[in-house]
Amino acid sequence: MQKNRLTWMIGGPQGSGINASAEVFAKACSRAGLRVYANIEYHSNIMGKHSFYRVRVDEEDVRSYREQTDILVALDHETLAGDGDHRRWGTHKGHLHEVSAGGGVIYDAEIGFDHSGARPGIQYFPVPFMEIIKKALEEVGKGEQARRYEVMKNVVALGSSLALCEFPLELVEEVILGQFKGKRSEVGQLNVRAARLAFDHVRESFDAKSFPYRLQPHREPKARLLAKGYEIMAIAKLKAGCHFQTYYPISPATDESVYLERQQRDYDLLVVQCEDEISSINMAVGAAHMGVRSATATSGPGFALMVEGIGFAAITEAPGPVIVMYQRGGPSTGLPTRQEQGDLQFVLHPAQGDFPHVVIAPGDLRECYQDVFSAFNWAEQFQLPVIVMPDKKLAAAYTTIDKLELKYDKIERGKTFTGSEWTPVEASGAGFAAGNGHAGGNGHKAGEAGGGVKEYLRYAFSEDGISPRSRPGTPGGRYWSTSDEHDPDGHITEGVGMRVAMMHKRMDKLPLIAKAIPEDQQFFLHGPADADLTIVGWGSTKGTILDAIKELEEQGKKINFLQCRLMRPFPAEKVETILKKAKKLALVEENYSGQLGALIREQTGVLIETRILKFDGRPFSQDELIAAFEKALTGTGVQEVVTNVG
Amino acid sequence: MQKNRLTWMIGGPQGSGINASAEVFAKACSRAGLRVYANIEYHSNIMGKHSFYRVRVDEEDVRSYREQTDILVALDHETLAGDGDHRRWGTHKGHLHEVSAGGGVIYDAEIGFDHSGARPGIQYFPVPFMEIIKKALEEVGKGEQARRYEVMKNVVALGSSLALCEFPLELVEEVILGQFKGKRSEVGQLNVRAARLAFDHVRESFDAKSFPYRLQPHREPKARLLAKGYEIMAIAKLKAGCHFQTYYPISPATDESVYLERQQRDYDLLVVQCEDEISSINMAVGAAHMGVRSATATSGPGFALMVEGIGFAAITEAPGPVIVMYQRGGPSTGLPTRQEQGDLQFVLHPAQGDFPHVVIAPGDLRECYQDVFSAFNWAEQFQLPVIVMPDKKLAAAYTTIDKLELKYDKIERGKTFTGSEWTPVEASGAGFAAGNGHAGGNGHKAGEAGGGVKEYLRYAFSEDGISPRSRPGTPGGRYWSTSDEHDPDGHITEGVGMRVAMMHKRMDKLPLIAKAIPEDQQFFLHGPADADLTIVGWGSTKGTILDAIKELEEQGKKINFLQCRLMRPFPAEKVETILKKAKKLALVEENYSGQLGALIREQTGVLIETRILKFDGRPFSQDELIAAFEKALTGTGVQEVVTNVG
Amino acid sequence: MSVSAPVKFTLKDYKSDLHNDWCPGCGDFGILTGIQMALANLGLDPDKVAVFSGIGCSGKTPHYIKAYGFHTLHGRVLPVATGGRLVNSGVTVIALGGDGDGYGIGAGYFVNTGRRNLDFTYLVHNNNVYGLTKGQASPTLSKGKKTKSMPEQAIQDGINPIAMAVAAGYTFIARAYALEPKYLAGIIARAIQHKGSAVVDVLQTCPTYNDLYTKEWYEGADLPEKKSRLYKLEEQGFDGKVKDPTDKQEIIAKKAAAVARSYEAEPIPIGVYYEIELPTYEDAVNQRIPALAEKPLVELDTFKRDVTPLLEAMR
Amino acid sequence: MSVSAPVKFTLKDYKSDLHNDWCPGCGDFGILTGIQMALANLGLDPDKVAVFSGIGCSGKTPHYIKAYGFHTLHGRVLPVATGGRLVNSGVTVIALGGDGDGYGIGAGYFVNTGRRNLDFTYLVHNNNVYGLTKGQASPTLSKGKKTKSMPEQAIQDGINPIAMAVAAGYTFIARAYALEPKYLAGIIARAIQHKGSAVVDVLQTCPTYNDLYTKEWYEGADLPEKKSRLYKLEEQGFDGKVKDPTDKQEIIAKKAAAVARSYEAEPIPIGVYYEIELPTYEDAVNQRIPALAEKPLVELDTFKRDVTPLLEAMR
Ligand SMILES: Cc1ncc(C[n+]2csc(CCOP(=O)(O)OP(=O)(O)O)c2C)c(N)n1
Ligand SMILES: Cc1ncc(C[n+]2csc(CCOP(=O)(O)OP(=O)(O)O)c2C)c(N)n1
Ligand code: SF4
Ligand code: SF4
Ligand SMILES: [Mg+2]
Ligand SMILES: [Mg+2]
Repeated sequence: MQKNRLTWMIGGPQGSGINASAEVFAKACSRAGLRVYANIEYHSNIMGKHSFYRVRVDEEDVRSYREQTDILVALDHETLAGDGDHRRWGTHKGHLHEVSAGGGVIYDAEIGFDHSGARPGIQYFPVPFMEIIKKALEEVGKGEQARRYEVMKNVVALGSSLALCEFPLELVEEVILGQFKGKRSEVGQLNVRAARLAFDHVRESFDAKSFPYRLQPHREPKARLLAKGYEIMAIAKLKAGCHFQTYYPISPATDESVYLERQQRDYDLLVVQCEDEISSINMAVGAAHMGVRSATATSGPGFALMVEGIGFAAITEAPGPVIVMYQRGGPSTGLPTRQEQGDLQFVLHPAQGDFPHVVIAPGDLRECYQDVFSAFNWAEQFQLPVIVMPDKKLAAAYTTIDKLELKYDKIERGKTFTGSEWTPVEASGAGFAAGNGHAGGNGHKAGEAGGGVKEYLRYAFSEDGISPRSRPGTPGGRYWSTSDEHDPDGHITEGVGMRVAMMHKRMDKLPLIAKAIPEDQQFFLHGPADADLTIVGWGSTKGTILDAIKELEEQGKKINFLQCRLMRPFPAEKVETILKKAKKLALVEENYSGQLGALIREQTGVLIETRILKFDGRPFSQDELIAAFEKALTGTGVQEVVTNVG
Repeated sequence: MQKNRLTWMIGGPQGSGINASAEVFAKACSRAGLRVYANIEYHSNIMGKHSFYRVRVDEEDVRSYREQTDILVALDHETLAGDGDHRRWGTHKGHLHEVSAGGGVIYDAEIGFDHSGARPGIQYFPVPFMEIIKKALEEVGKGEQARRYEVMKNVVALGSSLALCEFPLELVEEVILGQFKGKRSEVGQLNVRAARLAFDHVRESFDAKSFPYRLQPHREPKARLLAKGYEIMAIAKLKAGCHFQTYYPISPATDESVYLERQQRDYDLLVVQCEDEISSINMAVGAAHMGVRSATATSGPGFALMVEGIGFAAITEAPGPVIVMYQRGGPSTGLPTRQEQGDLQFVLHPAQGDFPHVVIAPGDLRECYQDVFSAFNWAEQFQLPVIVMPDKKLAAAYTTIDKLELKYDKIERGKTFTGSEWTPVEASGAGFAAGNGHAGGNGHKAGEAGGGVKEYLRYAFSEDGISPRSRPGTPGGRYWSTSDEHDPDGHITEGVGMRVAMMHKRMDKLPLIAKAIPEDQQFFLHGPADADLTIVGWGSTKGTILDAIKELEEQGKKINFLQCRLMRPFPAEKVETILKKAKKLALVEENYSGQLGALIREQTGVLIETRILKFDGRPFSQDELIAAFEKALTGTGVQEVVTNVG
Repeated sequence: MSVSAPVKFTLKDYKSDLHNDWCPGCGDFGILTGIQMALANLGLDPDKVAVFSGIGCSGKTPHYIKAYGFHTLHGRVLPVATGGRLVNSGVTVIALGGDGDGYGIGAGYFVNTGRRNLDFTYLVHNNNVYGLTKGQASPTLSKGKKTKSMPEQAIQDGINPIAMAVAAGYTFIARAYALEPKYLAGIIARAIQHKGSAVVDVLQTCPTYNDLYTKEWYEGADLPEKKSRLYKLEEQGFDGKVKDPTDKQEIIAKKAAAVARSYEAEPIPIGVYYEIELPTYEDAVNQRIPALAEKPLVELDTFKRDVTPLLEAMR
Repeated sequence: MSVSAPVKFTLKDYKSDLHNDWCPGCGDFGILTGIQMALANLGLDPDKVAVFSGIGCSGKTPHYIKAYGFHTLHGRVLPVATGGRLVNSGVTVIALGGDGDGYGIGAGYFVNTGRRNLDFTYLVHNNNVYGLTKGQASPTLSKGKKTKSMPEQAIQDGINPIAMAVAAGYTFIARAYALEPKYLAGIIARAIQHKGSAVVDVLQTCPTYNDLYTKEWYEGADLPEKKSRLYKLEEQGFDGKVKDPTDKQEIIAKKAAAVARSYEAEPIPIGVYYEIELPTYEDAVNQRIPALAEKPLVELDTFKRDVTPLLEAMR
């Protein structure tokens, strides 16, 4: 019996609102207890260029896309035929070839596409989109305004599609109505009506009943969340108590900040749109020093402007900020709205000199939630900048998750100076004692304002390697800080002994962090220990890798997956052990040079020769990885994967 | 018989002009046919902080400093006693302890130092500096103006010193007079006179004859150059035909640009002081695209602002710029005037995404000259940014070199479009042919302005991997360029096929470059192939390593030195072979984490466990490396070296 | 850039065949036309013109113009164009970009470029929003305003580009309106012909995201009786040109007048706010490097230099 | 920052014991004293004051002041100070730095910070040179001038900080002279008390590198008969303060007047050029986040948030 799953796609010019229909459909399916993986591909353009939204629905968990589409809805000619007819170097050949055997193509009868002679073996359903909209409008006496309601093509697309796959239209209607509340409910009704008319039209004009691809709601629907990565990132920041977020618009990072901007009133969070990323990072550093939980978000080009500020945060031991760095297609401006994992090496060495920072790359929404939450703890406990590295796929893919939970949910603010504990003078110089008692120090000597017989030194050396931080405004907590090398009191020094001690003070935090972070948050070996092939990867490819492995498992193939998550400090020993135990290794990355591969070799000496790389700005499909893993099981070498669909 | 060598040092507050006397002495010695290695240590401060200048003179080549000073001249108390008396965390303990057994300490009698009870076993020569200056002035009737001539303490220091070591005062006088030409010659005479009076005073007041450390001119003097690295860098740029240099002041890079600024009139070179480094790099990129040989110079903090522009240059295939990146103590503002090799990993991955660039690190002045010269060729031949990485030591150390010569002295400007050669349409799309003939291209079709039946495409794919570049203003050479991914005509594309082709087009330049660069410019194995210990290092430590090896050789120890010079593209195979052949390896770097070690392991898998690291902001002394190599011959592990002098 | 080529090129000679992907009705179309008309009027050879742009919707402009086109980085168009212009004075340089690009992230370059009086032209597409990133407030949107896609109203004051330009030292400062391409073209032509740094702030509509300052708003369609919200300075007899560049008092007066006008909000003055003939950066550079008076730097042969004198000084 | 603490601190309470390493006679000493006097006059608790600086000789100032001291990055002091101020309105924030730091590399932040009217004070040490990098021209050195260590004369025009500040939107704009610490202290005190963004351009001597604008020059020692090259605006009855902040015409007039004065070269006006009381950034932020009206952001408990409503919206 055919499984209860379907892939549906809608394509059209940007600005025509295909997002709306795809997301309505996705939500309806999720509410019906089905699993959804929906992803959009679009240009760095506001209106007119080709974009498409693919919604994969299944009863089992899905974390990636398949290349076959069962129902394709085309709002324009390009969606079917590609752009070779009007671009010198065509960028795609349209989506017809992706339609499953016997699958359906619903297209707007107005776009002048003639399917006689088009690809055989699939079904074509020309639908008069505007006529249907007009009809719906006429019923409320607005017939002549049809053009103003063009965006309703999206509900027509939905209605027509459901007529084929038989998914209950009511569920979709419910979602639509939920989106048009209050005085806009009239519009909602209008949309529902149009969807219904489209549904009826297809039922009447075509033999829809015989359509082979169908989708039913789950027998016992389970309430799930349907979310995008940027939303989860934002919620994680709220959950972590983040007070302050700075940003400068840039795809695909902007959405997180705009989402947070909307929550300012309800959650006492301040979001500032800055003049550029240099300002974003430095405002965030200033805020962190002032004692709040501070964060920012950006992507490659913006991060390139933040590097100076990251070194500044590190040498001044600022308790943050947390930087969410959304990777996109590079280099330079590159492919602003496309996928790539091309920034790892850059983020690992983001500025001059040796300094400590943390870099972690979550692999799915749950990990995004946990890692961003934990990042704020690490930033304050260890007083350094923490970088969380998702990418466009994680930010934008719309997927179902069972409820959002934190495995490690404690808030840790680290050592702080409250006026009671003073730095024991003996300890304030580590080997230098408290210095020789001459000028210097923050001046809080016995009896002075702020009291206490000892003094507070912001950069004092201490047993556990961390100096308590003081919040400006705290009586007696006064200190200096500088981006130059400094003494325990924060004044500039160029002395060799103090320099070496301060370098150790800062760099020795890395081993401390490695100890503090739970192992399962550093890396994870998914699947059987004794697999024939061990896939090594990171970040958003996780879902695709697991989906591919699952399918191959069903074919009896034994593959496991080493997911690297904590990139700095890197768990070298443990990863090395796993790699050396593996029968065969294959690296999976969405970049040109295999940047994780380089890190792994640098840290463990292990060279992974079999590499499955993709750098065309699109994520791997499940199919691509299945094929690549099969090859990898037998052969060795580099496999460059290039998208064949979309 | 005692060798003809001497180490002389002068210390005093910044701004007191110790540079003058040290450099006069160095020049006199160089002219006398002796070899000189002179280095200064100073604070990021304009006046008052402790600085010292050490001049090492020898008949044989010297490329580093020794820790023992034979004659120490102190213009202030701190030079002798350190700053522990007025700083809470003292930064140094003065230089007395560095004086060789029986060596001499000349100090200004006015500084209130009492040497009775000071370190025994060395000789003290209190000299009334101001009295001597006064005397010289009185002879020309300016006795009362003494205070205005305080800076003459420097010649007094010289005169007094020569009285001890017996180096002919005439040679020094000649240099002084050479510096005061024309109407300033009177001042010159005054200085010469003061030096002479100081000389006589010491001869009369002390038993100078018995002073054990002496220096004679070379029997047959050989004319050599005495230069600093920044001067050589600047001259190399002139020699390479550089048209345009941008800069923003930053130590230790500023000197190069100021030197070039002085040459503008004579050499038709335009130097622009920009508002910041973002402007410096982008002006330089714009200029390179416009067809000139373009360059800039900076150090870590400035480079942190240039990374965005470097990615831009790379994706637009700009024929430059050449960036001379002078390393200094990091992180962040760090130790602005001190030594470090801490920026290698940053410069290797300077921006988002994968893109090609060249990184080379010269080890001495000759290599600075060659590498900067070659850099302009590579930039134009391969159309990418080239980074040359010296450091503060190379920039500022004042050393003798036999004449400056280029082994590879050909100017190569790479493929250019002159209006005659058109991109064969067939080749303009690599697999995409010329596209499908639709809109696009630079519009120069048959018969159109610029003529020719074919067209010019700036980013055409070609057999040898390089597209001819066109200089804006060239008839028919019109093109577009963008920091986004693009088609052969320079218009934006997001198509997967073209994206992949363009990534290869850019990245495939790296192997081409590796082929083009002579092997001896990529790396060099100094010394016997069958050594018991192979030192691995890079950059300015070269001279110190060779000096240390030389001394150990004399003790019969067999050590060779693998100097890595080309960092990207890295000659992995050949270096790996050498490393694997080596009996024992030891890494030498002036940074905390062993950044070359990381690169080597990433590229070859070889982990160098024995590491000799220094990161206190001072270069290695020859003594430190001798001791470290002796340890390395027997033991394994990390040796952290901390400066004991200065 | 003073030019005197015979007019032998027509509008179409400046139009690239590339499919344009701006939104229907975008003010950028007007600016594109304005540039092309100006180039045609001046009869500049497309092969002798280089157009530099920043990143944004506006940044795509060079791709639609037949000329050397450099689509650079966000906020960095001025340094890149400056470098290009400095080394090749034989090419007419036009820089352009969005208001976010030029007055926000690029503000530091806007200011410091004004100090040079380099002979080039800078056009700012002022649409009050960050178009390409979907409609956030740009630096020209004033406090309290809220366009379509903003969750909250602007919390910072808008910038005054004209006053900024005066303070920065631009020697030709004008404002025009994107949907009046003819007038715009005239201003752009004057800007190109002006010897020195010319900046033109072009009021641009963004039908997609800017629902405050729309075509209708500029036309005053909402007013009791429809009346344009723009007026031309020259029509009110305002003359921003300094007659005697050596007269400090006149300069101060003209600058103060320009600044005063720049704060008029409704109606908004368009036209030339300030203009003065002063020695250019090129003039100063040529004094420093006499050879540049003959040819552009890019054409000087710098490959036969004799550095021995410099080496001799090291002996 | 309006303050009303009883004066209970004396000058020495603001002096750190750190050995000062500025050159003898540096104007920075005067500025340091001016700041300390102002703090003492206002009786601000050193533990409630945070001084932020850029990089340069001037950047070392916070180390010599007993207060929370942040010696940040070159050209980035305004963003860092802004972040600090925004999250902790309980602390008085003073930002300062060199003229290169603030008007050159930091120009973009100088401009964009002016748009916010954040309640803080910014002092610029204007010595016409890059001191710490050994005397290159700073953005305030005008064209044709050449100080000691410059190989060639300045080839770009100097910036006009006052006019820039007006255009950028600062609400308190003044100029003072480093070697008149008492007067300077008075201006700084007013700047700190001003509710909104205050900027003070402090003319500073650099005896080591600036041989043009020396103490003697400012005192006019070289003039036929010695006469200061500075005059106080108020002494000429100039009043830069806007009486009615709702009166657009008055604002425009006062701004134009300030700009006009800012171009006077000899004698140079010092004192307050422009002043206006307007709602601050903090006011706007408090409307957005009512809780901030009670306490500073840093004191709000943000750790008990219930995000379920947001999750529910995802069902
Ligand atoms: C360093 C950097 N930060 C952010 C971006 C993202 N970005 C692209 S265009 C743009 C702003 C566009 O606004 P504007 O400059 O006004 O141009 P418009 O689109 O309105 O014409 C931004 C922020 C970028 N490309 N580079
Ligand atoms: C990004 C960066 N570029 C350059 C420098 C080097 N630098 C240090 S101070 C300074 C300029 C100092 O001039 P100014 O800001 O006027 O301060 P002053 O020393 O005159 O007080 C420069 C360029 C730096 N620290 N960081
Ligand atoms: S978003 Fe606005 S500026 Fe951008 S193309 Fe569309 S209309 Fe024009
Ligand atoms: S160089 Fe100038 S600014 Fe710097 S400390 Fe010395 S006198 Fe002051
Ligand atoms: Mg805009
Ligand atoms: Mg200065």
